[in-house]
Amino acid sequence: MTGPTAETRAEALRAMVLVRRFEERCAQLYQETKIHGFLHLYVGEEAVAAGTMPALDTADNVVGTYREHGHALLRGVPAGAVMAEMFGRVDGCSGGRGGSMHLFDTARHFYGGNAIVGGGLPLAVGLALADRMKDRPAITACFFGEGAVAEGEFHESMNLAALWNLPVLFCCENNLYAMGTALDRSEANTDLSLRAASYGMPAWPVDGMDVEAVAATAERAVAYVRNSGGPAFLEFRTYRFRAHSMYDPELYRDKSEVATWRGRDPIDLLVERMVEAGQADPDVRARVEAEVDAEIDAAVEFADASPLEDADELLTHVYADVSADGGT
Amino acid sequence: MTGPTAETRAEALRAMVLVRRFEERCAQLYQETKIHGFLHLYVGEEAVAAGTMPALDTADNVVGTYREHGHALLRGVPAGAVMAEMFGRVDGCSGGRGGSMHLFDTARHFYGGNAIVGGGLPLAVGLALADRMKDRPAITACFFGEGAVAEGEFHESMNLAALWNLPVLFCCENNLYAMGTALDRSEANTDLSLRAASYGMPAWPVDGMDVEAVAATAERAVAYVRNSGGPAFLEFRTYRFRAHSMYDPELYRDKSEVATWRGRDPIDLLVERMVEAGQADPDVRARVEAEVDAEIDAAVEFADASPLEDADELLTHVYADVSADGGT
Amino acid sequence: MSTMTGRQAMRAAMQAALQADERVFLMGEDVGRYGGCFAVSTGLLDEFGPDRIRDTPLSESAFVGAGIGAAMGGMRPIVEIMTANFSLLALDQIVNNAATLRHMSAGQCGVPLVIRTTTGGGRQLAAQHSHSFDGWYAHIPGLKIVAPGTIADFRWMLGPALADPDPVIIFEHGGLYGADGDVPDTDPGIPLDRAMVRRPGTDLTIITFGGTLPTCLSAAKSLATEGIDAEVIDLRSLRPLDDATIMESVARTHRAIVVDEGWRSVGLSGEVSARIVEQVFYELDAPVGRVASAEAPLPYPRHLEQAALPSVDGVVEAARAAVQGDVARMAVPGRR
Amino acid sequence: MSTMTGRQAMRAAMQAALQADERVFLMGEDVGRYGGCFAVSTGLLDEFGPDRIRDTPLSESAFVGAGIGAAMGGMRPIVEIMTANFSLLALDQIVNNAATLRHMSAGQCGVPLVIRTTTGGGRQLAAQHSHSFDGWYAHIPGLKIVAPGTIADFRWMLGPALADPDPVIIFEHGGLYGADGDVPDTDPGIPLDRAMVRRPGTDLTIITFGGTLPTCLSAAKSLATEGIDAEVIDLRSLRPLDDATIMESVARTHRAIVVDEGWRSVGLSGEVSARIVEQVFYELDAPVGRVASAEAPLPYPRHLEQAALPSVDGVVEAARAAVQGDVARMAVPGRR
Ligand SMILES: Cc1ncc(C[n+]2csc(CCOP(=O)(O)OP(=O)(O)O)c2C)c(N)n1
Ligand SMILES: Cc1ncc(C[n+]2csc(CCOP(=O)(O)OP(=O)(O)O)c2C)c(N)n1
Ligand SMILES: [Mg+2]
Ligand SMILES: [Mg+2]
Repeated sequence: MTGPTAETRAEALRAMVLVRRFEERCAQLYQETKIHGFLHLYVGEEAVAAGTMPALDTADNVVGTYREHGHALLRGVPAGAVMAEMFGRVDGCSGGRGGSMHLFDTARHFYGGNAIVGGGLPLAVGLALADRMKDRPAITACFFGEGAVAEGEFHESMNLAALWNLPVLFCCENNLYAMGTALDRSEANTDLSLRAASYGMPAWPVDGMDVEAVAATAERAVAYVRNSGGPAFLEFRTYRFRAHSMYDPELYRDKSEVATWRGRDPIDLLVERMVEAGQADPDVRARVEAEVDAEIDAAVEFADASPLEDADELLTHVYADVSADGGT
Repeated sequence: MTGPTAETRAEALRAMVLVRRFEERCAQLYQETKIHGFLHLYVGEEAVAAGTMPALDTADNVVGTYREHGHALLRGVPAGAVMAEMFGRVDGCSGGRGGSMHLFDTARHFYGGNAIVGGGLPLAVGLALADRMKDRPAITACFFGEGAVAEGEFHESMNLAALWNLPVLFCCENNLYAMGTALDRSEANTDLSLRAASYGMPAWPVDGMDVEAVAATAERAVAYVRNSGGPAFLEFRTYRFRAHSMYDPELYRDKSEVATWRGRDPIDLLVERMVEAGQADPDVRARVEAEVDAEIDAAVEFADASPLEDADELLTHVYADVSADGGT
Repeated sequence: MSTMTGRQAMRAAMQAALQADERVFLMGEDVGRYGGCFAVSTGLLDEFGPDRIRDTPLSESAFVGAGIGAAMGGMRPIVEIMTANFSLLALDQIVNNAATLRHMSAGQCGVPLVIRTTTGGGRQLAAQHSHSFDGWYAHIPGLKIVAPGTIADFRWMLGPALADPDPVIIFEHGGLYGADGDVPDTDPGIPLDRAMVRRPGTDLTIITFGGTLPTCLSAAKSLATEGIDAEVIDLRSLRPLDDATIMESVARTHRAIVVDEGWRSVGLSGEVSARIVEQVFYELDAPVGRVASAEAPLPYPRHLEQAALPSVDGVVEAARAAVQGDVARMAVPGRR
Repeated sequence: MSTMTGRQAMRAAMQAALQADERVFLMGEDVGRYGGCFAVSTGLLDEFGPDRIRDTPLSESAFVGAGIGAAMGGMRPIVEIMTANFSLLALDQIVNNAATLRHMSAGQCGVPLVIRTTTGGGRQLAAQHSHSFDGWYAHIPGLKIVAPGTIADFRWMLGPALADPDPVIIFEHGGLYGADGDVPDTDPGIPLDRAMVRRPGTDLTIITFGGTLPTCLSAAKSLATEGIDAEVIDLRSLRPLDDATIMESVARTHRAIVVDEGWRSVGLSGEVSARIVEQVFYELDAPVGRVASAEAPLPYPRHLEQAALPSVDGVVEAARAAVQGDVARMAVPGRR
C-alpha cells in the first residue's frame, strides 16, 4: 500500500491543531472567567477524534462524553457555535444551556455531550436500533473513557448491542486514568480489548497517539460495522496531557510520566512524518496554528457577540409544549 | 481416589430429597392457599445446593435469590422456620415478613432471600470485604441465576471482587432460562465461564445435575477462595423442572425438552450410583422420602401452630429505634 | 361499550397502537415468548413478530436507555419495566437522560418514549415487588406521569401517551389487571393531563388515582349511607397535575382528603395538600387530610400488608374527620 | 470555637471517626489518590492508608451495595457518592436493600451505613451535576436523611450518623464546602433528628435546610429592616422531620414559608406544608408559602441557573406575601 497523501495528512494535522488550539484558548478563557463550570480538555488525545471522524458518514450518529469538544468540532459543529455554548450564549450549539459538557447538534447527528460516565452507551444502542428498524444504513459511534468500562451501563450496553447485532462502534478512549484512578486500580483485567471480545464482538486496540493508525483502524472498524450490521470495539491507547478538569492537583501521577507521553505528542508525530516524506517543511505546524487561530479568534468574537437567553425562557423546552410547564 | 463413601452419598441423597419433598409440599400448600405471593421452586436443581453447602464452614456467608428454599434448608435453617415463613407467621425465619423470596437467618450467616435479580451480588462483595477487613477467614458464597449475568450489578460486582481480591464464590445456577428467556436470547456469548474468566478469576463449569461433581468442584473452589483470598466463579449447568413460578404457562419451552432433562433427575442419578456400588437397594429413595416427609409434616404443623404477628408491630424494624417511625 | 379486564384493555391498546404506527414497538423483559409477566402482552408476539415485540435481557438500564435512544432516532418505543421496583435500576437513564435531554439541548433532542410499569401492592409480593413510586416520579421535570384508575383508561391512555412528544411513564396498578370495567369502543378523547370527577358530591372532595380509585369509590358509597356526599376526583395525571379540576371542586366542598397508595412523607398526597392550601386556603373549612400507606416496606403476610395499605375504612374515617373538623367546632381553645 | 470551611469541617469529622473506630472506613470514587473530587478527603489516604481510604472503580451500584454488605458484616462504612446525581445509579441498592433489609428480616439485618454525597447547584455544572435530591430521598422509609446547613453541622453530624444503627444519607451542599463558619471544638451533642431555630422571630417562620439556610438568614436580615421579624428553622434532618420544633414555631408566628432548593412538586416543601396544615391548621393566619427551584433541569449559564434557584429576593417576597396575606384582608369576596 502507498503511504497517505500529503492532502490527507494536511487535513489530519489541521484537525488536531484546531482542537489543540481551540482548547488551549478555552483554558485561557476559563482563567478569564468567560467559561465556567467543569471544563475537561482533550489535549493529547486529538488523534483519536481526528482519525475517527473522517471514517464516518454524515448520516452516522455520534455520542460523546463531557470531554467532547474535539469530537464536536471535527464532526463539523462550527467553532463559533461550540465557543458560544461554552460562553452560555443563545448561539451556542445547545442554545447556551448545556455548556462544555453538553454539546449537541442533531442536524449533524451529534447526540452530546453526556456528563454521566457510561450514560451515553445505552443511548447509542438505541440510536442504532432505530436505524436498524428503519432500515437506514447509518452506524452509531459512541465515545467513552476507559473508566466507563467499570460501569454496569457499559456491560449491559455491550451485551445488548452484541446480542441484537446492532451497528454500534464502541470507541474506548483509554487514557489510563479516570480522574485520579489509574486503569489498574479500576479494572481487574486491564486488557480492555480482551474484555470487549468476551461479549462476542471484534475488538481492536490501536495506538491513539498515531492519527494514521487510528484512521486506518477506524476505517476498518466502520466498514465492518456497516457491512456486518453488528458492533465492534476500538480501544484507543492515548493519554491526557493536562489535568482531568480545571480543579485537579494531579497528585496521582508523576510529572515524568506526563513528560514521557508528551514526547509522543500526536501532532509532532504527524509533522515528523510529513517532513520525512517531504510532504511539509518543519514550520508547517506554526503555519497551521496561525490559520486555525484566525478561525478561533472569529469563534470567540462570534461567541462574545452572541446574546444571553432571556431568563423568561427558563421553562421552555422542559416539554415540547411550552404551556405545559409540567409542574406548578 | 476412592469413590465417595456410602455415608456421604446417603447424606447428599437425604439433602436432595428433603428439598424436593419440601417444595412439592409447598406447591400443594400454595394450591390450598396456605402460601401466597410468588413461589419459585428449585425442583430439578437440588444437586447444586446439596453439593455446595457441605463445602462451606458455619462462619461462611451465604447470599441467595428468591429461589432459595433449598439453600436455606441445606444451610441448616430448620424446615419449620422456613415453612412458618411461607405461612407468614412469627416463627418464620424472617418473622413472617419476607415470605418465600426473603428467607433470612443471620445466626447461620444466611443473608437472604433477595428478589431483585442481581441485587445480592454487591451485598456478597461487601460481606466478603468485612471479613477481609476484620481478618476473618470466612468466605461468601453468592447464588444467582444465569439471567443475572446481563445485569450491570453482576458486572460491577465481579470486577470489584476480582480487583480487590475478595473471598467471594460466585455460584451461577445456569438453568438455561430466565423466566421465559432462554440463555441465547439473553447473552451474546453463552459461555458464561469464559465471560467470568475475563474478569480475571478462575471459573469452572460443572454438571449441576450430578451432586458429586458439584461437591467435588465446590470443595476445590471453596479451598481456592479460602486459600487465595480471592474470588472464583462456578457455573452449575442445571435445569428447572417446573414452571418459573406458580403463574407460568411455560409457552417458551417444549415439553420434550423438559422430559429429557427430567431423565437426568439428580436424585435418580445418585440413587443409581448407590445401587450400582452396592451402597443402597433400589427402594432407598422411598425410605428417605418417608423419613423427610415426617420432618416436613412436623414443619407444617409447626408453621400452622405459629401465630400471626400483631398488626400493631407493622412499624417495628423499619428502624432499630422503635420510637423512630421515621415518617409521620 | 364493552366489558373487559385491565389486562385485556392494555393489550388492546398496544395492539391498536402497533397496528396504527409502524414506529411503535414494545420492548421489555419477557413481553414476548413468555407472554408477559402479568400476561398483558400475551399474543402480541404472534401478531407482530420478534422485531416489534422485543424480549430483552435483564438489563433495565440498557433497554430503557435504548428506548430513549430509539425515540431520539425517530421510533415510538413502548418500554415495559416489569415492576416499578426494578425501574430504580434504570433511574439514571430516566432522570439524567430522558428528563433532561430536550431542555439541555435547547429543544433538539425530543424523547417521545412511553414507559409502562406495574405498580402497587396487595398481592403479598413483599418489600421488593410491591412499592408504589408513581407519585415519587412526579417530582421530576421533563417527565409526564400518568396512572390509569379505570379500565377505560387502561384502554385509552396509551394512545395520547404515544402521541406525546415527551417521555410518559404509565403506572399500571397490578390489582387492576384482573379487574373488570366498561370500555368505550372509540377513543373518548380525554386529554392525558386532565383529572376526572368520578363521582360528583357536595360535602367533601376525595382526591386519588390508580389503584386506590376503587377504594375511594366504595368509601364514597358507604359515606353516602351516613349522609356524607363525597365527590371523588381521579387525578389520572400526576405530572402535570390538573389543579383547575381539584380547586374548582374543593372551592365548592370546602373540605378535601387525598388518598395515595404511596408512602405519606414527601409523596403525592403532600403535594396536593400544599397546592390546595396555596390556591384555595380561604375556602377551606377544615385541614386537608391524607390517607397513604404506612411508612414501612410492604410486608408479605396478608394481614400486615392490608394494615399498611389505604383501606375503605381508613378513607371513610378520614372523610368523617374532614367533615366534622369545621373551624367553628375545632377552633375552641381546648383544641389548640 | 474555631473557624473553618465546610470542606475542612467534614474532613476533620471523618478523620476523628477513622481515628476513634477501626470499623470505620471511607470508600468512593477518587477519595484517595486524587484527594477527593471536591478536596474533602485530601490527606486521609496518607494518614489511614489504602485499606481504610478505598478508591473504587466507577461502579456506583457495586460499591454502595458493598457498603451495605460490609455494614451487615460489622463494619461502619462511609460511602462517598461524588454527587447525588450519580446516586441514581445505586438507587436499587439504597431503596431495595439498605432501606428494606432490617424490616423484611424482622430485625436481623441492620445496615449501619453512612452515605455522603454532594448536592445542589449554583456552580454552573448543568443538568447532570446540579440537582438536589435531598428531599426526594426523604420519601423512603428505612432511610434517615440529613443535610447540614452550618459548618458546625458539617463537623458534628457525621458522628451521630455513624453511631446510628440504620442507613443515614448526608447531603452536603457543594456551595458550603468553601464557606467559612464557627465550629465548636467539642461535640455539641445535638441529636441527628433535631431541627434548630437559627434565628428567633415572631412574625413568620421560614423553614429550610442545607444550602438555602444562608439564603434564608440573609432574607431574614433584610426583612428585619422592613420591620418583619422572621424566625428561621434549619430542619437538619429531612427524615425523620422534627415536627415538634416546626409546629411550636408556627403556632407562635401563625405564618410559615418553606424554602427548598429541590424542585417544588412532590418535594420536601409540600410535605412540610401538608404537615403544618394537618397539625396546626387553626393557628394559620395565611396559607403556607413555598419557595423552591424552578421545575426545569438546571441550565449551565449563570443568569438562567440563578433564575432557577431560590434567591434572597424570592424568599423576602414570599415572606412578605405570607405576612400580608392574613385572613381578614384576603378573605374578602373579591379575592375568592
Ligand atoms: C456515573 C458517574 N460517576 C462519576 C462521575 C464523575 N466523573 C466525571 S469524569 C470521571 C472520570 C471518567 O474517566 P474516563 O471514563 O476514563 O474518562 P476520561 O475523563 O479519562 O476521558 C468521573 C469519575 C460521573 N460524571 N458520572
Ligand atoms: C431487576 C429485576 N428484573 C426483573 C425481575 C423479575 N424476575 C424475577 S425472576 C426473573 C428471572 C431470573 O432468571 P435467572 O436469573 O436465570 O434465575 P432463575 O429464576 O432461572 O433461577 C425475573 C426476570 C426481578 N425480580 N428483578
Ligand atoms: Mg480515562
Ligand atoms: Mg435461570
